[in-house]
Amino acid sequence: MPHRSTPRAGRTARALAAAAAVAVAAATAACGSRAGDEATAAESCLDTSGDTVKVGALNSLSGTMAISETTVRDAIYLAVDQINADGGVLDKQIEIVAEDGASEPTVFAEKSEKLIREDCVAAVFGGWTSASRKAMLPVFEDNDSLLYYPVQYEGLEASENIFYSGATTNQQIVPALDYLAEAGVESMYLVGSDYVFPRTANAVINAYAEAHGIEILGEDYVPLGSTEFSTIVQQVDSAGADAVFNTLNGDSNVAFFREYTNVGLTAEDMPVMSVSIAEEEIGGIGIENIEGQLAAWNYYQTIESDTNAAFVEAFKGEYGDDRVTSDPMEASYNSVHLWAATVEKAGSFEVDDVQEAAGGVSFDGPEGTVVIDGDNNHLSKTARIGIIESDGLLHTIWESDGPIEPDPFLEGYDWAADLSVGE
Amino acid sequence: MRNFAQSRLGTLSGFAAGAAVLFGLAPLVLSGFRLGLFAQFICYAIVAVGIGLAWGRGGMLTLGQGVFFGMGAYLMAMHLKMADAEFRSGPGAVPDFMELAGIRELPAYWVPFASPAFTIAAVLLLPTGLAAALGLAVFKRRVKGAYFAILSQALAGAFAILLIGQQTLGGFNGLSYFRYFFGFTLNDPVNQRMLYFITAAVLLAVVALALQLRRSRYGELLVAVRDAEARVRFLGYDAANVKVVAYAVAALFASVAGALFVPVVGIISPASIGIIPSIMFLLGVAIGGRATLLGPVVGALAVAWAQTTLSEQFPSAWTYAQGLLFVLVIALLPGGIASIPKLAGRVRAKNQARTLEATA
Amino acid sequence: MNDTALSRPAPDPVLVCRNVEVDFDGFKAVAGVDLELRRGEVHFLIGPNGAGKTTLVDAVTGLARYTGSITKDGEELRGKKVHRIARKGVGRTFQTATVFENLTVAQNLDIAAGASRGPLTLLRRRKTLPETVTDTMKRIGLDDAADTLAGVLAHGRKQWLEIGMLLVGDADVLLLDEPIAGMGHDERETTGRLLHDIAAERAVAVVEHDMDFMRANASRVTVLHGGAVLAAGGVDEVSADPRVQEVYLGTSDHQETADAAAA
Amino acid sequence: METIVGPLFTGLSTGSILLLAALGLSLTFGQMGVINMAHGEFIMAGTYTAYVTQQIVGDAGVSLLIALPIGFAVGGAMGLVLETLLIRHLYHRPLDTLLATFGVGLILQQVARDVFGAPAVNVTVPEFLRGGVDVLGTTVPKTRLFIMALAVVAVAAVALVLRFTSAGRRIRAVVGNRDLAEASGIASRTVDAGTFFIGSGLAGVAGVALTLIGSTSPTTGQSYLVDAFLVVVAGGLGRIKGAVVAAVALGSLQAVFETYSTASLAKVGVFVVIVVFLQLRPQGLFTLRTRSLA
Repeated sequence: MPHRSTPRAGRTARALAAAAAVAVAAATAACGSRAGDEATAAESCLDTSGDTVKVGALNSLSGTMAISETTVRDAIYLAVDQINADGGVLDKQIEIVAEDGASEPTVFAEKSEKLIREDCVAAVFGGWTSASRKAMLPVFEDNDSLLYYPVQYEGLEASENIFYSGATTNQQIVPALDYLAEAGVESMYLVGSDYVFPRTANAVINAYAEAHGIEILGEDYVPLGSTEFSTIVQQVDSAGADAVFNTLNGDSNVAFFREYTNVGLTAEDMPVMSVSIAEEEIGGIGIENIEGQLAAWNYYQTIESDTNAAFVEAFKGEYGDDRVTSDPMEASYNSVHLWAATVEKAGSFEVDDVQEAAGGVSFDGPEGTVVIDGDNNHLSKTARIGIIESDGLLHTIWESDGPIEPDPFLEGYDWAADLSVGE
Repeated sequence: MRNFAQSRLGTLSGFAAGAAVLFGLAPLVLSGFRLGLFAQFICYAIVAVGIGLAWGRGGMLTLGQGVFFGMGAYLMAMHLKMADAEFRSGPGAVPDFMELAGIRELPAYWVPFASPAFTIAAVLLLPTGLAAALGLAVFKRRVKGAYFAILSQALAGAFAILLIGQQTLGGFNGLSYFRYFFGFTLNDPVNQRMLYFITAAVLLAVVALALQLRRSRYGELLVAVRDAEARVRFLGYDAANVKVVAYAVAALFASVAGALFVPVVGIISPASIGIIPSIMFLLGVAIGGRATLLGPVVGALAVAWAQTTLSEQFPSAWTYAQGLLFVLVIALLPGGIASIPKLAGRVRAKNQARTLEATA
Repeated sequence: MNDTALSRPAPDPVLVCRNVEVDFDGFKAVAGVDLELRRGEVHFLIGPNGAGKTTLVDAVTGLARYTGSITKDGEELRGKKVHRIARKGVGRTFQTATVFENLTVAQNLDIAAGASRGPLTLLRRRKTLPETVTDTMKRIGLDDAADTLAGVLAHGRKQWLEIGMLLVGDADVLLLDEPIAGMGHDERETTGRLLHDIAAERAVAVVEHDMDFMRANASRVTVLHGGAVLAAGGVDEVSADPRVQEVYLGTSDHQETADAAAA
Repeated sequence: METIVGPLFTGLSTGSILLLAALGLSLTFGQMGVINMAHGEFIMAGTYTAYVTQQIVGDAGVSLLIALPIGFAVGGAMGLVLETLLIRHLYHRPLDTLLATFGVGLILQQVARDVFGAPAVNVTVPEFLRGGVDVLGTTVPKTRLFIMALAVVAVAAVALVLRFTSAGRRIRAVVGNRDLAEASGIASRTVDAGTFFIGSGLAGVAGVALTLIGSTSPTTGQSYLVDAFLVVVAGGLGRIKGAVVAAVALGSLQAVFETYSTASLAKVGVFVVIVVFLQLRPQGLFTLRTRSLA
């Protein structure tokens, strides 16, 4: 019983403390490299001796991001199946090792490390949020492996170990602004979810607006997932801007557009330009609430070309007629093909060889031809403004004159000089 | 057996066995990657020990441990970012993510975190102090039970939202991309192993501290407050103070775990500390046995392991499993796994009694 | 202290209530009660359900807010926190014995004895049991149960343990709320003896329904009715009061029959 | 904002949404001291009820009116099942109930995900609720007026039931003093089940109404839950009056904060105010003062 058997309690605790101290000391004594030493990247365990080669697919299958990321996963599988049917890469069949990122950056970091170090994959496809990409970046750099990231993002990044197949700011935000300016918009209201992409995008927009004489009448952020837009929509309404630039994410869009329609605002008197609403989201918002509004992407399901027709047909054939295709899906589909093309060009799966060969590799994707820019590992892409029509799909109403070279740090734009220090 | 377990010899041999597993067996059988993963799980286990103390022994349902975990993590992450910046561009340099966000001036509150000593002191004191202040405010007014649970949950929610809005703390993306830990490069496997050893040693130390608290007079008093707070007050104790201590110690453990989590995992973001992650900390504690010393540790490790292993094969099934575990363990096995031997003993005794009756 | 205890018939009161009123949203649960408790006396508070007995105890111990004045040894208690009042030596038990069921008898008493311990003592383990704890265990007849979990004690023994907890805590005003509820005959007698034993150097107030127990053990009786004092004095004096017979003693038969039926 | 009408209206509107979400919670919390973390998922069930009804009926207006009672029945039935199968058995462990019902919430979310898919589905707003009404220069959406009216009706209905029906009197008796109520022959178990049915039914109604302004997805309920809890905590246990005042107060507070800072900071501000408020009134705005061991 406790009160009898505890006379030497203090001594036990001291003994334990001493033991712990010794353990720490012992551990510390056996230390590796210190700051300034030559970095020792772990050796890749990639094994290409068999007739298959492994790649990783790392997407959130659970949690809040599963909605979006499962569609990307479908596109990755479709591309891999197509390549395998065509004889594989360097005559090897691609084998996918799938992992769940669970919508959590830490899980992305953990699973990417597992894919690289345990499964010895040649490359990983996936990620969606910037938070997940930021979490994975050091893992890919430390282990010298490759990530193909398929989503438009806020730019300001260029890693040798990441290939960015979605748009950077100058291929989405800037063209959208150009379009609005051309259409005569002189004032804007900015609404976004409170995280990095909207804040960075709005910083770009503010700089652009200042340089182009557009007045920003308000800038509001709501917590991710927030569905209370009464105050904000009232403020938008009374501000009376020419257009709204919307960087809201997920379910917030549903609540925002419902409130917007309900106070009687329409696309005619105050159009909303959205950069995170793709084909899948339109259904949940309700076409009656969003018809006539604008979006900026590089790809729409309605693009008229043989490649796209084939892509859409293949996708629907695989996953069902009720499914739609969207920009991130297309970008991830492209990224698999780009990786395969790069490997073929390099004649090797080794990371160094792939990095070396990547510059200039191109692929005829559903959005048109995309080319890897060897300087920053982004793609040159065509920008498109789409309008939401009653069929629930986006239709191109404007597109850039050919593909735009990627400029993740906006170095080619004078008005953006103050935005970031860059590299 | 009970006596052996509670004797000094029993305690020491228990710790020796724990140390043998953590320092001997685990590094031997686990690959570098798995060992790093194990270190991450151990961080969760350290949080769990604190929850076991506050919830299991003290009856305070702390639904907001993510706040203290997050504080410890962010404090450490700030130091690591400062150290990186200093190494790259000299003292007073702005961390890389701020440069990208266009922040040229180092915010004043970042400056002291250049000092490792200050950082460690902050990790140990700030969350503990916040918990003590909050605990005093809440417990002195006898806000307890469900009210306390909801408040602590709302705190986690508010804290996460607040962090997301802080551009100087990386916003939604959080802080990541750490290169050095107190001068050692983090991507060196030898140093990663060292980090694991430190984490494991901290777990042992935390368990030892919790053990001492449990067996002390304070530990008895804490149980007394849990079971009959009014009685304790009518005996002349300020029950609020008793609770504050356990709450603050739980916060301390969570903070230390967070501080270790950052170099081990390489990222901290608001996603790891909001309402849901905070509740998830409790799952392992409940499964292992909230009122026991080692139950929370075992439970937390088991849940983390199961999540990693099962979620990749059956992502949707894992959510069902999580939900079911909450329901079944809480409803049918409130004592957790730790109570199974006792239950089995009772069943056996009952069977024996029945046999005796039958033969009589 | 012994002097005052022995100098009967009227030693100075230890605890004095003057015009105490407790108001629950307009309902006066206690309406202007005066009460004095003296060392050496076992003072019974009786009255029908809702008479305000327990509420009065709540007021004294700082749980219920009241107007008026309650002093102990001349010091005003009103506005003090529950644990401060307890530290002043005012102890109470509850209608249902409240002990720490997951701790042993010895641990229960050790906690009760330690309200003034400093943090360092608290953070160390208990090496030996304080003498007051071992003495008190004998006094309340639980010396054979030191290592028994309080939760498994028989009902009566829990009540004794709770009284014992007040004793080790050095309370000199004991407010006992129905200490013999649910006890058998022998246990009642033991409890009666215990009350007189501890009342030797303390003031003891007992809230009780059981009239036989009251008659056998009371030094003084206060009858409450509707929140006010109906009568006060010695047992015979109060029993003879016709108002008391009307409102309370008349019903006590029912109460006892009900108790017997339940047992 | 030029006028006071905007924030005032928003406060009332946000408040009425909070109230709808919190009303049922306040009933069950007050009566049984039980925190039902699955309450948010009952709201979510209400939103999907509206969706399914609309798929079957077609006409948005008719389906909304039908969906309200169906939502009540669906939410109520789920509550009843939860009470009977789980909560009843955890009666003396309110904190454990919180965790167990959180588990139930997780499961229900995943069920919704597996049945209806993860993306949000669309519930069309009926024609007569589209657009806004001009009030003193501010456009007030009709959907929000409808929700305000619904909140008033729901509160009135609950108050009437509690005051004038025998079931309501029994509920109040159990809330006031469970032991006494049991002693006077009230079957508190039956009353518990009844309260849970009504409380969860209200969650279903709230869900149906919220489709007018918010999204219908598996995580819909979650976003309302924490705020609803805060309303109950600030309002005081088991007091409908408290829930009403607290909901409107928190809604207005949120609206005012949001007008002058950001929506994110408003959330944090509301939390701080509640902690400070509980310092002053630990038991919430309105409490039943009874003799008890606080």
